Amino acid sequence: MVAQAAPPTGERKELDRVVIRFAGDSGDGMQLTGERFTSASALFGNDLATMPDYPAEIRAPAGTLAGVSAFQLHFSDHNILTAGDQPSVLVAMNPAALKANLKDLTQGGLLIVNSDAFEERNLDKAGYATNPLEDGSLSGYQVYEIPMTKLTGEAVKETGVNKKEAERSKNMLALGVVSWMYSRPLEPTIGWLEKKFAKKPAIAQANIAALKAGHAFGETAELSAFEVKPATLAPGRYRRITGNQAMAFGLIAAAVQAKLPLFLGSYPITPASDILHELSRHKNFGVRTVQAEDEIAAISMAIGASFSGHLGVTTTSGPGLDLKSEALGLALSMELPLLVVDIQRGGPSTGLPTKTEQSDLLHAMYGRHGEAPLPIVAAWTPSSCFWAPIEAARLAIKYMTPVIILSDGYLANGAEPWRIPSVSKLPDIQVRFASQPNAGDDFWPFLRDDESLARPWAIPGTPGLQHRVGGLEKADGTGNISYDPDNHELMTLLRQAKIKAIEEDIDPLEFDSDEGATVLVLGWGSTYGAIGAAVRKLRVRGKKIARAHLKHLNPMPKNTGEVLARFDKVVIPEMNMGQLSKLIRADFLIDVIPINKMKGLPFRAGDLEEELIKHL
Amino acid sequence: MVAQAAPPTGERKELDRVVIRFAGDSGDGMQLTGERFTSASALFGNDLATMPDYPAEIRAPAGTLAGVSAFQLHFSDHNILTAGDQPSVLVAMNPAALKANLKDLTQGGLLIVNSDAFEERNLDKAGYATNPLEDGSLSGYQVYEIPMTKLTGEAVKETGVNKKEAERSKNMLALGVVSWMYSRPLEPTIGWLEKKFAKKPAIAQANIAALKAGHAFGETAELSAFEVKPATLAPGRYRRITGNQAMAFGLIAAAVQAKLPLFLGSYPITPASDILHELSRHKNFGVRTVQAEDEIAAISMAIGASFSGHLGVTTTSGPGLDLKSEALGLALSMELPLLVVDIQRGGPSTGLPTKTEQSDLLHAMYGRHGEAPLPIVAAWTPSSCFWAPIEAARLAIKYMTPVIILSDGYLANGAEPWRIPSVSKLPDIQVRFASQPNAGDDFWPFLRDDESLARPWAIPGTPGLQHRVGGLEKADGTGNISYDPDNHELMTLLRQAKIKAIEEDIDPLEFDSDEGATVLVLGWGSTYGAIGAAVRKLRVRGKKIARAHLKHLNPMPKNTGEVLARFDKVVIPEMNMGQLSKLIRADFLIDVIPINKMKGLPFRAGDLEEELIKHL
Amino acid sequence: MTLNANPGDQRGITEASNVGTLTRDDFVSDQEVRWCPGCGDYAILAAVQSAMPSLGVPPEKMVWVSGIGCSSRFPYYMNTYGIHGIHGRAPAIATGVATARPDLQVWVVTGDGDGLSIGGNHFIHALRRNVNLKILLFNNQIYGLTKGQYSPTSEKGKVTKSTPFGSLEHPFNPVALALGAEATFVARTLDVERKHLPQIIQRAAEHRGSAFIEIYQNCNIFNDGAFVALTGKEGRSQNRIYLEHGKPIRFGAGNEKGVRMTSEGRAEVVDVAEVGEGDLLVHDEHRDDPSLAFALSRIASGPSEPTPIGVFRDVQRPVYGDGMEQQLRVAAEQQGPGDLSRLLGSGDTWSVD
Amino acid sequence: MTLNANPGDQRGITEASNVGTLTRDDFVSDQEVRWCPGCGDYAILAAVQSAMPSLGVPPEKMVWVSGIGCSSRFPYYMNTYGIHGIHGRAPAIATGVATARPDLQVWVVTGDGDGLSIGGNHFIHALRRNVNLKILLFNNQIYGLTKGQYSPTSEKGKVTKSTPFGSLEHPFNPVALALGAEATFVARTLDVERKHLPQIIQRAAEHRGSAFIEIYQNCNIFNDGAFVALTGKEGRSQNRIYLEHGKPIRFGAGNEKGVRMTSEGRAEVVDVAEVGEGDLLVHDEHRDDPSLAFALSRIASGPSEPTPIGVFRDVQRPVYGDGMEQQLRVAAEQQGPGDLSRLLGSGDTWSVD
Ligand SMILES: Cc1ncc(C[n+]2csc(CCOP(=O)(O)OP(=O)(O)O)c2C)c(N)n1
Ligand SMILES: Cc1ncc(C[n+]2csc(CCOP(=O)(O)OP(=O)(O)O)c2C)c(N)n1
Ligand code: SF4
Ligand code: SF4
Ligand SMILES: [Mg+2]
Ligand SMILES: [Mg+2]
Repeated sequence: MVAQAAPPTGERKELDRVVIRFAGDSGDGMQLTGERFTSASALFGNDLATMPDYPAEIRAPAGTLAGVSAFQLHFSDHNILTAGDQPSVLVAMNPAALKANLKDLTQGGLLIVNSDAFEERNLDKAGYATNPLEDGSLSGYQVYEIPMTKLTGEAVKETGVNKKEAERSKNMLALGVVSWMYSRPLEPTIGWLEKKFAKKPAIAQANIAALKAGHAFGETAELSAFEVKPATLAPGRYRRITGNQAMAFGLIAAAVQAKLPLFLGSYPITPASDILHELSRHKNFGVRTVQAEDEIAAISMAIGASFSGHLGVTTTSGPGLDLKSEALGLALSMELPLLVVDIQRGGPSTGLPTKTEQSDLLHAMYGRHGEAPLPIVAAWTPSSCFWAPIEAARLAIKYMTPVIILSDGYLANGAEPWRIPSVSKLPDIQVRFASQPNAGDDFWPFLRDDESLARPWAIPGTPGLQHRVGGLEKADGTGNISYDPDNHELMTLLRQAKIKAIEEDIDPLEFDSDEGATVLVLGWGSTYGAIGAAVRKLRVRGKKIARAHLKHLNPMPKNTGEVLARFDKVVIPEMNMGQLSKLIRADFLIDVIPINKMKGLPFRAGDLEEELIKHL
Repeated sequence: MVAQAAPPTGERKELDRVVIRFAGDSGDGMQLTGERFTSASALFGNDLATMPDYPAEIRAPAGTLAGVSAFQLHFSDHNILTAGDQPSVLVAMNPAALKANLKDLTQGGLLIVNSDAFEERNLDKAGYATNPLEDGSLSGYQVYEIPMTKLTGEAVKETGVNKKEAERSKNMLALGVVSWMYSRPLEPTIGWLEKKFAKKPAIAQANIAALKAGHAFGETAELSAFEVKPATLAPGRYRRITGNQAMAFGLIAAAVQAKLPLFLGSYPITPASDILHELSRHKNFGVRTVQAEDEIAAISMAIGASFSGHLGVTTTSGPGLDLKSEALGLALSMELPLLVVDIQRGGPSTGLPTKTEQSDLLHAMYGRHGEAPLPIVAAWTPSSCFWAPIEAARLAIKYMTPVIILSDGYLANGAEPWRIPSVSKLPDIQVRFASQPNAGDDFWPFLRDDESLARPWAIPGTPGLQHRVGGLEKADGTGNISYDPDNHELMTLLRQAKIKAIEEDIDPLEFDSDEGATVLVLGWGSTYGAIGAAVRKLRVRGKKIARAHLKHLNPMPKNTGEVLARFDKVVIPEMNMGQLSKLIRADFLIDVIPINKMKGLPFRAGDLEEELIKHL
Repeated sequence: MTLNANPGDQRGITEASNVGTLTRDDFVSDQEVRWCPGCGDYAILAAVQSAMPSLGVPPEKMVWVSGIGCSSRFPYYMNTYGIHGIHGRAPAIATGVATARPDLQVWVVTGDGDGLSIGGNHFIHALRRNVNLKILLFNNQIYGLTKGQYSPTSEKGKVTKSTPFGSLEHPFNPVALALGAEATFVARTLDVERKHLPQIIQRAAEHRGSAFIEIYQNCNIFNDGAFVALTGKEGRSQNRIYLEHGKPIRFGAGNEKGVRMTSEGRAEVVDVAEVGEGDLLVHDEHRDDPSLAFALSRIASGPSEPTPIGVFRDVQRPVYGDGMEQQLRVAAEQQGPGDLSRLLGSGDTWSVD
Repeated sequence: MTLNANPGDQRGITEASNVGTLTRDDFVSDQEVRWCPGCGDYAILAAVQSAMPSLGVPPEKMVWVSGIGCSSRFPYYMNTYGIHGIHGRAPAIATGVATARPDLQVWVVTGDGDGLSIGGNHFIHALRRNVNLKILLFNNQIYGLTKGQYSPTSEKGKVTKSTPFGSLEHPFNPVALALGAEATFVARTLDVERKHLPQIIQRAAEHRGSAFIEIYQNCNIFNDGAFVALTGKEGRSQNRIYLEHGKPIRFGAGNEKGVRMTSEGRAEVVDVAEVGEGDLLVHDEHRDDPSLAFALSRIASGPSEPTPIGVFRDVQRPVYGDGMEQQLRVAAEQQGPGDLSRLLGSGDTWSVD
């Protein structure tokens, strides 16, 4: 091993935070390596946030740029908000991984490479004319060249695994190295490997041997050693959770709190499929999941289930949401509760399926023919994906309406520590199925509650309440088909009034303002972390600024206008061309300042800081 | 016959305009009667506008309210703009027709009823407890009770038709009556009947006999007789045209002007089906029409045709537009010309299929996931449905983009006289298929024109220009799949910039203002006539007012902001909850005053006048 | 925290007590029936309503689901729970109902356009999954509601509003399509079959799993007489080939015709006198292999020649919804009923004090 | 104003001159192939590209259309015109291409999810219409691109990401479905069939109308070994039943097995020694009645037992696009080429001076 810049020796250097990125070929197990390191960091007590970066769709041939898979982790001794702008440490398992990721590494950052992989064939595939380990192009970084393949091969010799399997363990060697550098315990990973490969003990042993070898190598070679102290988090029990997992848990929790069976009709699509996968595993909660033939069938099935008294849910991403438009209008017209989860990704069309974007907001607002208003809630952190379906279910059931839940690829796949909520503190969701005629001896399916304007939910099996509903306009009250012009206007207004009624029932918009701040940063969705981090940085620089984050997009909280009016300028950062900006402009006639990014990637706090300061 | 108020005798009274409505059972042939009377009026030289009112969807049992079909005609000796607010003459063929339509008849209006139909069974079915012809409830009107069934029976005796066929001719008797009253010639109708029933001469004879009998009856019974002089229209050759017919002709004209074959992929849906029907008849123009298995297939086929060098078109209404969302995003991402025609109807969901509404504007703007901007043009009168596809095709081809064309049920089925345009004056649409490599020896399908930002259109069959396109993000220039963040941002901006570029290429917003007017009425789509008539009435009353009408909704004409800024108030009447209002507010931060109607019916000029005056 | 039970159970809904005393009127809603006078839909409605009492299912335990079309108005006239859905999606909506609530009897009414044009995919998938649905397809070989365009079952060359020069499309044979899509119960009947139709309804109701019935229905406004070869005076005896399980297939005024299977597996019409009775094909609804049923479905290329009527196939296969319930039950037994606290606290956790 | 001609003609495009000298390289694009190493898609791509030169169609006259899925990346690798469409819609997009431009040869590549799940409806309608398309369905019995959910062809009980307790769905038999949907050309082959696959491609190309080829394709990442019964060492001879027109159907290492038709029209596997050669079914691709082909499709319930490989059916029926051209031609002949002035001025007109 030749380290071009000599590593410091001796005591561990204390750091307040580290952003590390593991990058390698799709087959190199980088996601797993990142996950394990994250787990260890979480158990150690750091605050953290992660961001996987999958290669696009299909596994490209090994060694190519298209096949690079990466996982970024930000861990710290204090509360953090994002997965970090730029890694300060990059682990690159091959030339392609280096090429694809080096531009993000901070100047002077630490670069750990598998030097064995820097051979001609791989350099070629990555498009390197000369070997970067030799041509001086890495002089701006601290480089650790480690012959990982060789070291691994030696370490696993005893275990009797074949060459391919040995090769596959080199990610554990890398993990061992960084575990030593950041003093992460190996035990949790060892335990995990033993469990995972319980049926293939040789493989377990090989992986463990590689892990230990990496650790030993770190120590022997006297690599830089750092320490990131545990963060002071609110007391409680914690776990790590991704957005999609939280969404699945939130859906189950919503059903449990409403005492309804959960019914998911879904069709696989990136990055939403994991919600289907997770929910499919919890059959003991009475969760029914149907993988439908397409997205139209998926929502249609959920509508059938809702009509029958289940909490009907459908999960998808942009292209699927397009296809659900018509049926969503039906659910709205039938005034049935229904949750539609959209995990946004880069569009339009197939777009960038594995990348993130916030570009379905206006589609969620207006993407149906006719006047078809619907409530919209949006998650803002991975763990808030737990809140979103519970809140959405509460509104859907209370107001008898479909609700759209927006998340995005960044939240869906990103992870953070989550203080496990106490079930007893979850909101109770009241369901009152109709059981009696409500109009003399008759049952009128569209006789509304005065306050919520909800119609009664009468489910099949209830004697005497038989009724028929559909998408034709119906008379308010009786629910009979009606072509009466005045009734249509009334129903159109009532459907809108329902949304308006929700204003009274949701939390006001909170804002956090420095004394005397004149600029408000308004956000929604997954920009939460980046905005928070940028605002924090600005405050550290002594700037006065305010921020607020919308969790309800339709209706917006009642005090939204009032909050906006307190400030001279409203700046809205979005990962789109300014969709919330459009809504705010139209609703409040404020000349907001949009900051837009359409790169399929979250904002970097640092970039946002620089953009924001222009307006302070 | 007993006329409760004695009809004036003697000379014909001159009227400047008449609004007449024919109403009867679905089986009574009211649409046909109305059409014939309209034709005669057109040939006579009146200006006119019509509005059919079909019963909802399924033929209800004869004699019921649900089965009533009506046709309204406004004809005049001067230029008119709408089919009239309220009929001054109502022809009611049975009690249900009377009941459904009487509320619209002007006070003191003329009511012509088939008294034979006012028997117990029919009165029951219509829900009349007593016979309105006898209970004095019609005293506010001039009533002509004519035993049409009996008169018809007698008139057709000679022709040897059976009873059922005789009964069917009574609409011609009614037509004869009103033809006498308004001095319309019978000859065109006689000629038309002879042609239509060429193969069933007995039926032709029966109808003609009934027609003549009605005319004779009018004369003998000395019914009121009126005269509406021909209008002074611009010189030229005229025909009557409905919106859907004009749309079909416009599509053919666009294809002819572009020298492209026309390809229609469509799925039947009210009120758009007639465009499919009409286009299916013109195969000698090389028009290919495919009735697809659904709306998704319809647009997909059109995309395939566009890729292959045809002018791809798909026609639909709201529910179909929902279904097309995803494929529309594909066409946009592939940057192919494509016309999507949406004949709006009452929504949401199945809604009011036979009624009109303007409620798909925001859906057209935003109804696709991702950032997916598209040009939108809107027709404003039945005959302007000819302009819309020509303009849309011009933009689609020049800028290589799908274009949405909005019309609505009122325009689609309404008719007006149309000065037949000279083909030589139609715009020429330039198509330049790529024929050569454009990047050295290579062909780059996304190498753009500097000005229009259009990519080249290279069609299969052209040697050397083979290329592949799809919905994944592609590198600007080469068109290769690209996951590059910067490229995605660039492409997103370019797709938007294309729309912006169109601003320079469309007519500015015209406005028509009284000297010193401070209020602008801004409209789009089919409100054109009602707004025009209301403004005219206000001006007659000495009010100062201005009006403007948007034909391009995206982008709006470049001078739109400037025009709006000239006025203190901008009032926007729409048959929705304020969709253009939202766009104008967001784009120009103007606190516009919306006037909304969601009754499935066009505005009445009179009502609009009263609403507008509040703001003057 | 306990397993979320069936919402039916939650509401204390169990078998209604009045099942034995049900009458036709219990299934008739208060809505005015609105089809064109003379439409075949009236006869189907009457036949269906007459069959209902004997099924032993009270109206509140039935759900009728439809799409859009004249035929799809059907649910409004049934005094049961009902959904008038959107065009083509009834089988999917009904799959949701049936899978969520196996205690309900779920019927789908669809048309040849609704079920086979826009809704073709949901149709074949519902059959494949063997969802516990009964699908009645009113085949009038035309789009009625949109006023007369051809449909996927219209004969080639048909002149309609959208095909003024004749359609160019070869039609589906709905029975063959259903069999190709793995249907477990497939039958055909006619609107005018006052006795046969209710019998088939009854058979479908008894079949656990998806049951598909094609009902030839006359649209007297836009496609009058489409089935006259089967319904005309002589057609009844000459062209309706009644399929009866276990019996040789014979038809004709004097039963003089029959159906024989050729050595290449084709079902062909023969003169009984010529081939002898022993050579006739004996119908077997219950064959696991659908080839027999398929061959029968190909005897007629359309309702203009001798056409089989009756049950083509009726076999047992696991029902989608039943399998689902089974998995829920097993999961609850093995893992215990869902415990939310445990779920949220699953995986690696750590404490901060 | 003249008839709008084919845009191909407009551009002066006629048969390319180099048809005779085409090589495989003419059909290979410059795009890097990006499937998982070992994926069956590579073999199919190689086989297809090798078959292309002999079809006599230059690359610029071909359009390859796909949906979304691993398999649907195929068009990128063909140096022809191509559309990578949206999920499930390839047959519809391709119908547009083929109907607009009968001068082109149009190929569709789809997967079991793309073609039979979301795209099932377009699939059956394209076959019914007999559009001039060649549809290659890469059946790997899994969703590859979305990382391993079961598909409509996965066997029941399959444990996948979305069915951790086993899937509950009875799969489609794509060949049977296609036959039920009136397909005129139906065949099956395997990714590993280096010779058979190009032959079948050739046959499909020669068939005028829609041709459907099911290609069993190994997804070595998410469903490795799904076809091992046919591709394993012994599977090849023991379980692949090659269909050859006009020949008795025999298979097995020593040709000791055969297929016989039972008297109820079922195709069954028999020992030749037991039944005698004379009793074997002689394959006939060209039977108008699809019952024979259908019966053959039911021999195997999945690729885990003796399974027919080859052309099940190949019959002639009018082609949708040809009919369309014919109508245009007749209309232009009878009414004269379209005259816009005359069109606009048609119907009742009047003059105002
Ligand atoms: C998405 C959508 N597309 C089109 C329509 C228009 N539409 C309503 S019913 C129908 C076809 C009806 O035909 P069929 O299913 O045969 O029923 P029938 O009226 O003949 O009983 C169509 C095309 C619609 N309502 N929704
Ligand atoms: C509308 C829509 N829904 C879902 C998806 C996600 N998706 C992409 S490919 C695919 C299935 C792929 O399976 P298959 O067709 O069998 O192809 P394979 O990858 O196995 O070749 C799915 C569900 C999508 N792209 N678009
Ligand atoms: S249009 Fe035809 S199918 Fe529809 S109600 Fe009338 S007769 Fe029946
Ligand atoms: S996931 Fe499967 S089908 Fe897709 S490329 Fe990889 S091996 Fe092939
Ligand atoms: Mg029909
Ligand atoms: Mg697959």
